[in-house]
Amino acid sequence: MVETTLVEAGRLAVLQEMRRDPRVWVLGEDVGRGGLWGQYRGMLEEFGPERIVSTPIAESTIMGAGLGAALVGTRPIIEMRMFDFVMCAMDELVNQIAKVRYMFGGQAKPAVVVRMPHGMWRNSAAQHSQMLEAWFAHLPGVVVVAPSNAEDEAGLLVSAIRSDDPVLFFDPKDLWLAPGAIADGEIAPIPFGKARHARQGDALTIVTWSAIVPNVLAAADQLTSEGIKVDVLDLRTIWPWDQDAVAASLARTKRLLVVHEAVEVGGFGAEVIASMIDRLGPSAIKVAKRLGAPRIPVPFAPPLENEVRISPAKIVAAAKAAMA
Amino acid sequence: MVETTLVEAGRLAVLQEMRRDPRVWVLGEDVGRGGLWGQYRGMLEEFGPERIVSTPIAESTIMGAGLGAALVGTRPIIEMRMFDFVMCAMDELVNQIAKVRYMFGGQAKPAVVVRMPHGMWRNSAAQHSQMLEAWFAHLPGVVVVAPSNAEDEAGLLVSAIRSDDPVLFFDPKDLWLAPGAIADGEIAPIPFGKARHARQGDALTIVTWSAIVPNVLAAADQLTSEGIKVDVLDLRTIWPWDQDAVAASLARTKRLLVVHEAVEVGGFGAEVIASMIDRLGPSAIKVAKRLGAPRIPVPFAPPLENEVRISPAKIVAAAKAAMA
Amino acid sequence: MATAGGTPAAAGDNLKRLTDLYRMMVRIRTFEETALEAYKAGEIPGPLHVSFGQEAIPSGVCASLRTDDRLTSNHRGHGHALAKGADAATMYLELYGREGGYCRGKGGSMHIADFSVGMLGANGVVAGGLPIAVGAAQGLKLLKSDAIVVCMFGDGATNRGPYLEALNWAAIYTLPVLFVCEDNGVAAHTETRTVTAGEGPAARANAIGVPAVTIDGNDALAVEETAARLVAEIRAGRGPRMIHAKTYRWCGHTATDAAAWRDPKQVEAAKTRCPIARLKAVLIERGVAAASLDDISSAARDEMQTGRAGAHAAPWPGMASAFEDVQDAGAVHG
Amino acid sequence: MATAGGTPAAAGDNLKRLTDLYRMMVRIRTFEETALEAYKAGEIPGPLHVSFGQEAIPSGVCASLRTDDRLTSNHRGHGHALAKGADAATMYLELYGREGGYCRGKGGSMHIADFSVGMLGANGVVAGGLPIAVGAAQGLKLLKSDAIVVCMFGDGATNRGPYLEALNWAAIYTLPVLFVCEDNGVAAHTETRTVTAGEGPAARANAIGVPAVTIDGNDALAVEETAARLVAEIRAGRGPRMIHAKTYRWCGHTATDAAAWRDPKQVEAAKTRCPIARLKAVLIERGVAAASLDDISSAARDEMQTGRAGAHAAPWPGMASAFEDVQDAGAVHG
Ligand SMILES: Cc1ncc(C[n+]2csc(CCOP(=O)(O)OP(=O)(O)O)c2C)c(N)n1
Ligand SMILES: Cc1ncc(C[n+]2csc(CCOP(=O)(O)OP(=O)(O)O)c2C)c(N)n1
Ligand SMILES: [Mg+2]
Ligand SMILES: [Mg+2]
Repeated sequence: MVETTLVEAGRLAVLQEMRRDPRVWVLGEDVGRGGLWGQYRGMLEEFGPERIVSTPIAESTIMGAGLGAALVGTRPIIEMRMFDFVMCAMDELVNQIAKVRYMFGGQAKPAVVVRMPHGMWRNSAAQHSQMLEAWFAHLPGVVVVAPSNAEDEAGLLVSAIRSDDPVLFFDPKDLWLAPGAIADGEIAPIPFGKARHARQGDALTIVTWSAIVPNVLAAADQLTSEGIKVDVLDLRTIWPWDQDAVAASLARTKRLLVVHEAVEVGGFGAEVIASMIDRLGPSAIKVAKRLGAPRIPVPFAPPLENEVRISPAKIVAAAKAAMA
Repeated sequence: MVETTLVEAGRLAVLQEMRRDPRVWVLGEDVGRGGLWGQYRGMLEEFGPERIVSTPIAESTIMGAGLGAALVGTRPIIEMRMFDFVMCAMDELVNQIAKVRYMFGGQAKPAVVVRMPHGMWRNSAAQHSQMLEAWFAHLPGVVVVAPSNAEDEAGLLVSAIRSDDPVLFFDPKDLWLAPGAIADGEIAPIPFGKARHARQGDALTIVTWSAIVPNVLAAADQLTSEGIKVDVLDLRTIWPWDQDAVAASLARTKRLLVVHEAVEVGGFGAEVIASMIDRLGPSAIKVAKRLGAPRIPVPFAPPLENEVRISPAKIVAAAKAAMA
Repeated sequence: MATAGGTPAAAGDNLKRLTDLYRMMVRIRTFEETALEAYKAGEIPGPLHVSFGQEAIPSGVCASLRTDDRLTSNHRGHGHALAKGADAATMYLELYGREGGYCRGKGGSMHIADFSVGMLGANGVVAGGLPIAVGAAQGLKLLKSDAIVVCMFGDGATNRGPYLEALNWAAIYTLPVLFVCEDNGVAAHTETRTVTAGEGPAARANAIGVPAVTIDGNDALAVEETAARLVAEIRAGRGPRMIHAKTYRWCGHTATDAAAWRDPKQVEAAKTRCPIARLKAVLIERGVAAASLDDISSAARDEMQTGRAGAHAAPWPGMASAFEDVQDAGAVHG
Repeated sequence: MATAGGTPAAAGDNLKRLTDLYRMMVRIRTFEETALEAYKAGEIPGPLHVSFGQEAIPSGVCASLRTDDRLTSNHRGHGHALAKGADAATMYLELYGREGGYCRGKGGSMHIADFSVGMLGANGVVAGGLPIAVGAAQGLKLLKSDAIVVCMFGDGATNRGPYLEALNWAAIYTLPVLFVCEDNGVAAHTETRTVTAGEGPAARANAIGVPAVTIDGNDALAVEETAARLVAEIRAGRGPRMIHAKTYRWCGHTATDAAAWRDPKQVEAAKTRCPIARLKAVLIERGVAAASLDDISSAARDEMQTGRAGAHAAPWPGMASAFEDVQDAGAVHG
């Protein structure tokens, strides 16, 4: 294994795929200067300005141009800088990218990766902290990826770049610098729809993904130290998602807790619960709970922001409540 | 009661409120020619071009200008023509309208009504048929209204126009011409968050809203004729939504079916189920199911579109399955 | 910019080329007349946007294109598709929502695409094609192709943000794009001049950095000549260009729209400037036999009637196809 | 359009007015120097965008505004807020995220607003303020107010769609808006000229229908004089106007950005064109005593140090406030 950070793992994945396939290229603001977090550091030098394209501030066209370029056979990585700015490009994403293949009866191959660093990040306030990944599980035509660590970032990015589907790739921006490790040598693709079984236990199934995963693991470890062993499934991709793994875990634990950073109301946690209730029947489950943010915009002041964040302590408390 | 259509009921509500309050005005494409469906028929003549403002095709600015005008104390009705085009104005809706009051610590009063005719409509295909109301229940800062009949259209529109909150008003465009009736005289506001108890029964609770309601009622009537009496709750507003009414019904029936026209995966039906499971516990519920569209874009060809539509027959079948 | 006048002589003496241009216009007109009839007969579902009076623009522009050149279109795209080389019968199948249609019945009139001839799709969102067009051009450039991209849109689209963004984009990356604004003076039910400030689409394009020329879009020869010149410049790597083609749409916004607010006199006046009649007069003046032009018309009628009848008789798509073409990973099944 | 040269004489001999202008620039500079110090000391959380070198623009523009005129701002808005009349101490409270801040600690630097002086808010989205500004102007017009709206944005914003849409909007409805483009040549880490085609912001505005003038944004008197003239035209009902003010930002994009890619010589050269130093020279030439200018500086330092210290000592907002100001119907509670 090679020690690295999440941001660097992603960079190495892009680097590998750009070396492998000359049709892969990157467009977005400031990518020629390495990207806002160094995700593309050094790439302009290696690939030149036709494959590492620094763009104007023009999100609609960054997104739409990526689609157009895919329609002629290239494989763009559309860098959106922060998820919040994707709101400036929703027509291109929702009405065009997600639908062209279907509307045109299969003629179009919208093989784009849309990278959208999301979530809370150092008191960035309401317009730079959103997590709306749940929206896109509800949107036909797209794959939704939300990794939580360096290894998954790299392996899922490789899969995303090689996929013919449009892949919405939610980089967890609060974890850019989280230390991690990736395998030596070539980065292998990680399949979509396979959860990572991050902790093993029979007391409770915790389903989670993206930036909150480290907190869930910290909580799980604390619970273990108190003698409560929980199963933790990091979904990694929320469309498709690993229903089999969750159902299998639930068959043992009978107790479900879904933890996400996003607002609880209408979040993907509701989908996980409704699907499992449907699949297993209410009588097969003793408890099914969610832990997410309150339905408020993300505030700026550190203590208020902390109120919205899902801390390990909150997760421990929710897990214990689910065991009661 | 006065016999009328849903579109006319909405028109009368706007008319009443514009006569009552000179700060209320309308902006959107073609509104000076009555709007695409006659929602604003005759209003240019009465109120003039400063209050019935026909705009360029510029959704970002239609939405954003509405907000700006609210910030100086007017009360705009932002007509978006079709929900799908809201995708061109998502920054203004999601990052600005929904957040200004909070971000500015309460200084801003974004008292806008955003009218967004949504849903399937006569083989309009993927870019003119979407229902994504679930997204906005997940978005802090907004009220989400989705009426299903003339009376609710009128009463909820009056409430929306008088509300200081931003209200996302989903007109059910397939039902524009559905006949209905409204009370004589002044149209009274209908409060947000109160479901309409549309059918009474103890066998099953059906929760629904918007364009699919007539089909649910047809199904309920058929079930009644077969001796199965179901409770039907038309939520009318999905944020806030009437959790008490649903819980009370479920306490009697123990069986829940949520029916919506939108895609089932990640739809608001999941929220209804997850909330009720949380509130009542899985053991208090025998069955909790959803019936929504498959996760595919809306196809054009009539037989394929019908495959996506939720027919009364499908609802009857789902209800019977939930009773098994 | 100056208005480029197209004189018949300047367009060259190639009668075959002019006749082909004429044929394409007649085919577009006849295609849409036939579609409108079928629509009124209740055979075609969904919205239908026809373009009577605007046929010179796609016909003239596409005359200079190669099959591997790409084109993005808008909601009013039948003429664009035909001119780019799409097959009328397959288009009818799509309009009818039948098996074998261009989109397997999943798109309809507003989403016709034929990637095999470079037609990258109509679009239900005004200005939706602009970002796609510039991206397609960027992709082609990356692939070292010398194909170009034509981007068709209406005057209404020039008030939406993507007009600024996409033109700027094409200019800064020196992309091979021909922007074509079909200015019929109206956007849905609103006269565009009432919601458009400044000197109009060409002035905006020039200021953004895309050289633009305003022409009479009802003069097929002027369109053809201008397009030929600009396509050559673009293919030579000189960057994007724009044609602002003035025209008039005889009909309402959709097949069900009578455009009752319009003064009928305006429409009658416009019909006297019919691009097909104008080119017909030129051809006859140049000695083409009236009978051979009639043949073109009757061939078009046959082609379209056959297409219509075939579509009307064709089977619906199988139910399984509703679940196909969504996505590979995470696809659902019916 | 021509570049308007502002000569000191043309700006009038009102020394008080010039001194006020100078004082505002000094206050903005000192506010941000102090904020940056606090940021580096770890006292201020979140992103911080300072505007060293650009102070003449908000100061000059706002000199002609009334309190009931409105202003929309962008991510780099401290100067805009101060010039519009916001209180420095309350701004510091917000930067620190404390109780009593303009946004009750919920917004931070990027969302400062003071509706009581017509400051309708900074904005975290580039070009986000443009549609809001034109709508505010439309609302004021409907209310028969003669207040106007100033819309501040950077050169980077002129490549986003709302630039086209909002300018067109203001022009067609003859709205009272003064657009002000603070052109510092850079958008985040990219030099704007590398991603902007054509003749730039003013040419685009003129083509869209908003008369625009390009000026030296480091010449406070030119800014003040131009704004005074345009504000008068706008208030007289003549419709929107634009100022394209050229300037240079000495610092990186955010407080943590060293802008290492930039040639330090460029920055040094820019500092020689410091707008504050330039106006200071004019004032001294006109006989203002150096000591009284020093007084302005030390008063500003006192004001800002007091504000900073007050904010640093202020309590955090109560936890309940996290759940307030969301919405009335359907509000959730902590
Ligand atoms: C973004 C968006 N807004 C509104 C519409 C509804 N609409 C469809 S066509 C049209 C008018 C377009 O006018 P123009 O671009 O001039 O094309 P024309 O119809 O005249 O050919 C409108 C408003 C849409 N499809 N997309
Ligand atoms: C829509 C959007 N895209 C990208 C960003 C990230 N961003 C913040 S400021 C900025 C540069 C803005 O440049 P300019 O408008 O010239 O203002 P300046 O920072 O130079 O004052 C960028 C790209 C954003 N906030 N919003
Ligand atoms: Mg038009
Ligand atoms: Mg700048």
